[in-house]
Amino acid sequence: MTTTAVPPTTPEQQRRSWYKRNEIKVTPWLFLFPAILFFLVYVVFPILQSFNLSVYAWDGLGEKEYVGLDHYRALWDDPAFYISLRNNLIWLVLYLLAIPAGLFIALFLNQTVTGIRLYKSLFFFPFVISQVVVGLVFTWFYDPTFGLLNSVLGLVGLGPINVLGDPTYVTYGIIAAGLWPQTAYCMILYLTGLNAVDPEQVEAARLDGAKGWKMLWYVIVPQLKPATFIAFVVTIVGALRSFDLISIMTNGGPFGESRVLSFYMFEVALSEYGFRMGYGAAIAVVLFMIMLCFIAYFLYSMYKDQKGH
Amino acid sequence: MSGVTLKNVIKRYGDVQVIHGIDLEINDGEFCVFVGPSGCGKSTLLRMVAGLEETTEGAIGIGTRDVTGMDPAERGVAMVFQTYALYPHMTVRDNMGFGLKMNGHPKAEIAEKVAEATRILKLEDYLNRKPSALSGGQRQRVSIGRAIVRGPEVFLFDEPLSNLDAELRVEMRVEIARLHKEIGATMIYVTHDQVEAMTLADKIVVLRAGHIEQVGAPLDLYRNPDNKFVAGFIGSPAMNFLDGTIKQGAVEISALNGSFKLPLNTPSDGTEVSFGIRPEHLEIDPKGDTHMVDMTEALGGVSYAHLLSDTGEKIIVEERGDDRSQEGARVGLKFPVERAMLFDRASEARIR
Amino acid sequence: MSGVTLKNVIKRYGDVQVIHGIDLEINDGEFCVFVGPSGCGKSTLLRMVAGLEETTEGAIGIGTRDVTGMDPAERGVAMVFQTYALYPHMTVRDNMGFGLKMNGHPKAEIAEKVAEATRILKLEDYLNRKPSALSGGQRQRVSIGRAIVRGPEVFLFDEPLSNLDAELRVEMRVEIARLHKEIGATMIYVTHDQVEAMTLADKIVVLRAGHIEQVGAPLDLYRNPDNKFVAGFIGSPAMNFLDGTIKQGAVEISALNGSFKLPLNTPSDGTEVSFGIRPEHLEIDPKGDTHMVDMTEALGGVSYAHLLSDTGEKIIVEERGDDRSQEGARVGLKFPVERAMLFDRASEARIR
Amino acid sequence: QQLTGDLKIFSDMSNPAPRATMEGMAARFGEMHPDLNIELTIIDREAYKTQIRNFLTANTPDVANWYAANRMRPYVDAGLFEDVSDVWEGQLSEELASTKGAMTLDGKQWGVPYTYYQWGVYYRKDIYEELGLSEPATFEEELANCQKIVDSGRTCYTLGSKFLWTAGGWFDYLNMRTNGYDFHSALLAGEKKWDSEEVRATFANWRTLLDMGAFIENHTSYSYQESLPFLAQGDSAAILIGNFAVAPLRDAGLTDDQLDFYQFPAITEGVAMAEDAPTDTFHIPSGASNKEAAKAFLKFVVSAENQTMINAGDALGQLPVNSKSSVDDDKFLKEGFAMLSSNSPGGVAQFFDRDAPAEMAKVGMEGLQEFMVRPDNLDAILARLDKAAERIYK
Amino acid sequence: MFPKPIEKSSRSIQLGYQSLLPVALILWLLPLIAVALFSVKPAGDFSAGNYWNLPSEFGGWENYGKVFFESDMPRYLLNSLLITVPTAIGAVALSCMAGFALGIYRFKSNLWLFFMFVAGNFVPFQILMVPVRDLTLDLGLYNTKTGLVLFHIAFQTGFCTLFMRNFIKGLPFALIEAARVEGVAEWKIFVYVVLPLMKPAIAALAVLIFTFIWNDYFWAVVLTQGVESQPVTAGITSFNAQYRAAYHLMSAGAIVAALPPVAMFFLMQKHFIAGLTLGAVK
Ligand SMILES: Nc1ncnc2c1ncn2[C@@H]1O[C@H](COP(=O)(O)OP(=O)(O)OP(=O)(O)O)[C@@H](O)[C@H]1O
Ligand SMILES: Nc1ncnc2c1ncn2[C@@H]1O[C@H](COP(=O)(O)OP(=O)(O)OP(=O)(O)O)[C@@H](O)[C@H]1O
Ligand SMILES: [Mg+2]
Ligand SMILES: [Mg+2]
Repeated sequence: MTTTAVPPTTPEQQRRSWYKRNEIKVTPWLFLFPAILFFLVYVVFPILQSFNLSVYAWDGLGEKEYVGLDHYRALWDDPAFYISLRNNLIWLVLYLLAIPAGLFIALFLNQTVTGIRLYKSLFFFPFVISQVVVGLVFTWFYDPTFGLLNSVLGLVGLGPINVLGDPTYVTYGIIAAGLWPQTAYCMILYLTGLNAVDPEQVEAARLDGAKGWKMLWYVIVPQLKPATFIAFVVTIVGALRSFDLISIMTNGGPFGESRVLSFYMFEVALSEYGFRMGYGAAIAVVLFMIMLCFIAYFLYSMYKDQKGH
Repeated sequence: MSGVTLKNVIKRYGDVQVIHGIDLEINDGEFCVFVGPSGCGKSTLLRMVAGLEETTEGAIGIGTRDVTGMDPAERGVAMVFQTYALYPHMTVRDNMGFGLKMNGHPKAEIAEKVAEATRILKLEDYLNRKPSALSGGQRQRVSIGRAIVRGPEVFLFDEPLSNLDAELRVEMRVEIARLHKEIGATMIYVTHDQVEAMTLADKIVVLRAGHIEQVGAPLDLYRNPDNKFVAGFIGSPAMNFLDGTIKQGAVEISALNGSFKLPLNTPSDGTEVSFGIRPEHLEIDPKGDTHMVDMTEALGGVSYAHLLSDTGEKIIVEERGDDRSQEGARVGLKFPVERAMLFDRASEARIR
Repeated sequence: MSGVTLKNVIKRYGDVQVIHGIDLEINDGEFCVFVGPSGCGKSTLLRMVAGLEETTEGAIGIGTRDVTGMDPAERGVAMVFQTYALYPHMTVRDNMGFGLKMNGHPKAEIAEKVAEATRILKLEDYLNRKPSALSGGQRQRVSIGRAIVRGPEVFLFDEPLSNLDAELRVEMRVEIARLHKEIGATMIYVTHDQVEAMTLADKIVVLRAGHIEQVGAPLDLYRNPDNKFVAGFIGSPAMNFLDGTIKQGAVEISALNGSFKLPLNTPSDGTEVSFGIRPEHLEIDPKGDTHMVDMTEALGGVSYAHLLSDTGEKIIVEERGDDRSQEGARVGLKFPVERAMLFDRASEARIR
Repeated sequence: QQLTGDLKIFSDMSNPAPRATMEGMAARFGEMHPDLNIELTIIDREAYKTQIRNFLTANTPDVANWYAANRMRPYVDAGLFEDVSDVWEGQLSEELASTKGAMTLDGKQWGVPYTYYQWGVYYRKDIYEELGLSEPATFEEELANCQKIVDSGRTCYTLGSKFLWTAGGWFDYLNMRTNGYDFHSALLAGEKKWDSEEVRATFANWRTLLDMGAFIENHTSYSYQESLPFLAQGDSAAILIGNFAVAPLRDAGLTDDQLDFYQFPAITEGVAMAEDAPTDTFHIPSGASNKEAAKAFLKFVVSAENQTMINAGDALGQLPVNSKSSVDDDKFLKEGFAMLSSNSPGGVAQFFDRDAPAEMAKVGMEGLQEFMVRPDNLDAILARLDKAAERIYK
Repeated sequence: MFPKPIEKSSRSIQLGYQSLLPVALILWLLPLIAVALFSVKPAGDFSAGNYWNLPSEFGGWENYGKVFFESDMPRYLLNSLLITVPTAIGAVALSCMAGFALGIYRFKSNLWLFFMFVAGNFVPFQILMVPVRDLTLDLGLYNTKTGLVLFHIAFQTGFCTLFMRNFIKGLPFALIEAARVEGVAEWKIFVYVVLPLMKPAIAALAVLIFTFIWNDYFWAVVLTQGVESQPVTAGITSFNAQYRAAYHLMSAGAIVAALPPVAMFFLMQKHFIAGLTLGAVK
């Protein structure tokens, strides 16, 4: 091996400013600063504050009063809480129907005939519309006297069903309304997913004799895993956040039977007869805990992904 | 017998015709390689045989059956893709058995056939891995295994090695040759790679723009091309082509500063021809003074000297042995006239 | 003078050390090529010279300056990336002038330097195009142009040609050689490609797992490797290695069915050695009967015969000329003993 | 005196007629005080109920609408409403005597009323005539009427309970008629148990109506406005509601010949008749910046002349709170005024959700709605209400 | 491509598919079509019980006229615009910067910060409700568009940063290194190299945020009141309260409220779908 000598450092190096010398270390923090600031102030601290608030009783006007875990104890035997929790579970499970439904429509639309682009975007339409409007539309759709649903049911000699007024149907009725835009969302995810399906694998499978459902189940669906994953996440998030539809369509009723946790906490904390801030915060904490399972799952798979690369 | 017969096969995409009436006979057990420049229709033709592209006109036969309108799965073919096209969510074992499973074969039979293919391809250690845990070469081996398991009459390969790095490519090439020897099925193989085409093929089909330019055994094409295109396409580095004119029964080539009488049916005087000579058939005459050595590339056992004639035409010469020419030197050129070829400049047809 | 000096350079990623104390001197104006198997640290080393990776220990000097802690921009280096790394939203002209513009050079000066680089690289016609409207080769030329514009002391290339197809690669390789001749700057070049390394380099650095195995001129490495790794790595097809043992001052090689006395300092009896001989130095003796021709690969001007010795060892022999051996035949082997090399089997060091 | 500066008014009078009335009133006050800049913000009535908390603590107006009695207690307790006893001083106290009690907490007045209105049964006279029915005076008559109506293929009452409070109205009346005003107000003040003989009697009466199919079937799906068409189209014969419903019913095409009013009939003999007559109010937030102008505005609102004007049939169509003002020449107003002034010896209640604390009102009305859909759940509902009461009235 | 391209099937299947498409679409959009029809029906149709038949006459002018000239709708629309546009700009700006920092630089807490943004994106936002409302009150921003905008920016930053960071990560890192070797200052790299390349992502994200924010109802209810600052989603509910049972007007109002994001969606359709893909399926 050759031995070599490196010449000494030139004074030029010391002349540089501190920023110049640490540019790469400092720059990301400068760029991150505003986002982090906003995020801390409006998201992170409020979460902590909610935790804190849940051990106080506060009507939003007067002094806060420390009550320890009383709110959680009260939740424990609050029937409205259990109804909300039950409905949340129903939401979680049924909302997932948007995934196969979206897949089905995506498969139906994944063709290249003329005008298909327009069809695709029109099918996506419900997602663009505000849930407030969706809620209104479905309220009319379900209307027990003049609603289209009952008109149709009447034609075949059934009904009428008072979907939104009947505690047994109301949650399902709202979920059906929610499924409409959510299915559109899943559809678009799957359409993009289908675009990314490796055509050679499909061809290989055709050579292997896989057709129709077998092809779908054994070859296509596994390849759509990323799309399914995202669809799963957004659907779960959507199900747990569901508020607008309930608020518009039933306002939680009849007699609270269509509440979910997120609506219940709004009702408890900020609605006409509410203003039990601490109790609301306690509900929020419970909701957060449920969501945390999914967040953790999501972050974990992302973490694995990052490590993979 | 399960050869492949193409009869006046035509492919059109809308108005664009990409395959122009191809007739081809591939015998049972033959290893046939399609070569040609990018976009000439190699893949399209192969995929028509597989049934992945519809045949616009003409007929395709496999063995004694006319398969033109059949589904891919019914044709008795198996295909190996450039990108392997393994199912990423299945283990190696499941990948290989998938085709049989889809067609409802009993489990025991599948296991047996997979075991057999595994043995042939030495994949025993990887059976339970997913494709993502395999190297490129191993993946390609699995995809070949998947083809073997189905026991097809015809194997189709579309540039199976071009995603591998140089070393692996060599290794897999040898593997495929061995495989062909071992199972003896008919194989059709598309490649860009000279070396693969030359070493693997029983029969090379040279395609250009949807037409067959020439069909033949590798060394026949190398030694005896039908036209300038094939001559230039087969062999690396490519054949040198120099402009020449026929004068008095000899070829006058200004780039070589001379006139040569070749042992062939020299066309009439004044015909413009291309004179072709391969780099390995040229020899540098250090005492000559007709060419300038523009650059040399020494690769170890062999070097290539890039010569510049006084007319500005470039000529590549292969040099071996220990004496190599120096850049900047002026040299002469020698060649055995029987190695030279002559092509009609207009039609590009070989003049023999 | 603007050579590059590496002194005991070490790189660690966390606990993993990937560069193990490299000492290297690259002279002013030299064309130095790093080769080695994938993952051996070529790119890392190059990027350390560029300043894109921090140097964990040791010192790097360029010209008379110690640049170890400096920013990339201050080192006077320019880098050409495998993926070109052109700014897709800028025209060719803006791409080339971007660095100067950002550092506040006057417009006239930028225009002049860009014009100069454009001339050198013959890019005049493309100045107003965006990179997406260029072919791969043109893109790589622009990215070289961008490097030239800055007038660096050292050019760094990280596999600049590996994204190009075979033909273009040859063309660009010649271009880079010409460029080096024309501007005469120091260049460091990382490649996987044997041919590029052999033809471009003034000096090849063979790396393995973060260590330098050997440094030298291309043909020196080819002809006179220091160890088995370098011998096997340089040259294609690779050198044949056969197990042998020293017996009475000669090498006994069972695969060759004989004992050979080589013109070198034969080690003591009983030493286990590897006997190395390149395919092009072996010759088939059709009358012999020591080996079986397992397979032949005919590439036209040259073919490779894969022989199997009776011990099961494989040997590749290059054949030229018109007589090539037949598969399945039994043949003998000849070679000039002075071409053979001997390596210690344990240390892999060359025995001279 | 001349008022200057800004006067910020937040109002919940968002339905078309009240809105116009409010805007007119603000304009007239503005004309009286040309240097005063009046900013009127009208907020959706339902939304207002949740938003009042926010604007009382931040972004405070000078005058805000609200409701009397218990409904204003949280804000009084939190010190968010200004003590306006000085406005009441003098003759105003006399003129507003009938509502003074509802505005008084802890011996002070915290706002002024601007309107009140009777509740009662609004019915389709033409249908009653068609079936040969007359206004019932007792529950028995009522039930008999109802049976005939049901037999004719109609329902007796339309109802929109989506927003719950209409069910509260039904309970108020059934309970006040069954158990009397005192029991009712004690119950809502948390002094009586829900699971008691008395309350059960009330629910039993209610159940009688439910069992005979007196109410429209899908009331849970409708707001009160959405339930009006059933009356307008003759599918239902009557509605128990406040006088504010008259305007939309007239808009829907019912003439005074078709629509009529009667007092909710007596149930338990000997129990004095008591009525719901909710009072709507104006308050001055303690954070107001122009209290002088605000007080002047309050005085203006309750002045006899203004009361006459804003409660006229073409405006709010309700009852004026000032005894000096005249009741409009409207048959419903007259009938209501007469009823409240001479035929409600038992007392005047504000309304279920104004007499009970907000939280209790919510839980209570939910229970009432549930009862109407699932009368068999009564035991569970009562138990739940008592449990909630235990916590809320603590 | 899966399923098998229809153009490879028989003529009758192709025709069947072609005719099934519009039928399916009409069924799918039935609720919307109904609203559209409602909105052009004269009031009389409803009192006559003509809910689901075609309008007896075109009453659209009158209905929409009422919505535009006799209600606060225009005001609400303007509010929505004044909330949505600054939010989109703010969130995109913040997330471009944050995404750049997280996507380009390697530092210890990088992944954790990134996860913080991602997790924040998924929290049930109800948990923020009470504290954010108090914070907004304390800042004196209650019932102002600014308050709503600030919060939206902050909350959307989670999603946007996820999106931008992934996009920037997908850019060839060699571009950054090339610029560094050329001596370009880091902020100049951001401005001159990265930003121009992010145009498609910025467009996509801007459209996405536009629709998200335009359609927000929850926070509009929590943080604002009254016509001077509430967006149209909240406006439509008070509009409804005002015109309950006036289905023709409510429909017209609903359509007016839904129109801007729909228009945005159609204008920027390509970006929008690209945006979903970039942001989600990656
Ligand atoms: N779906 C298609 N529609 C229209 N033209 C097509 C289609 N597929 C292929 N082509 C055209 O057909 C010709 C042949 O394509 P093909 O893929 O067979 O070429 P190839 O020889 O395999 O090229 P390569 O070596 O690059 O793989 C090309 O010119 C291509 O542009
Ligand atoms: N950021 C990193 N963290 C940890 N290890 C790394 C990192 N970057 C590279 N390495 C390791 O350093 C070693 C050298 O990598 P390098 O990229 O220099 O190899 P190379 O010789 O350029 O390979 P190739 O020919 O494939 O480009 C590899 O083993 C690689 O795994
Ligand atoms: Mg191809
Ligand atoms: Mg590398």
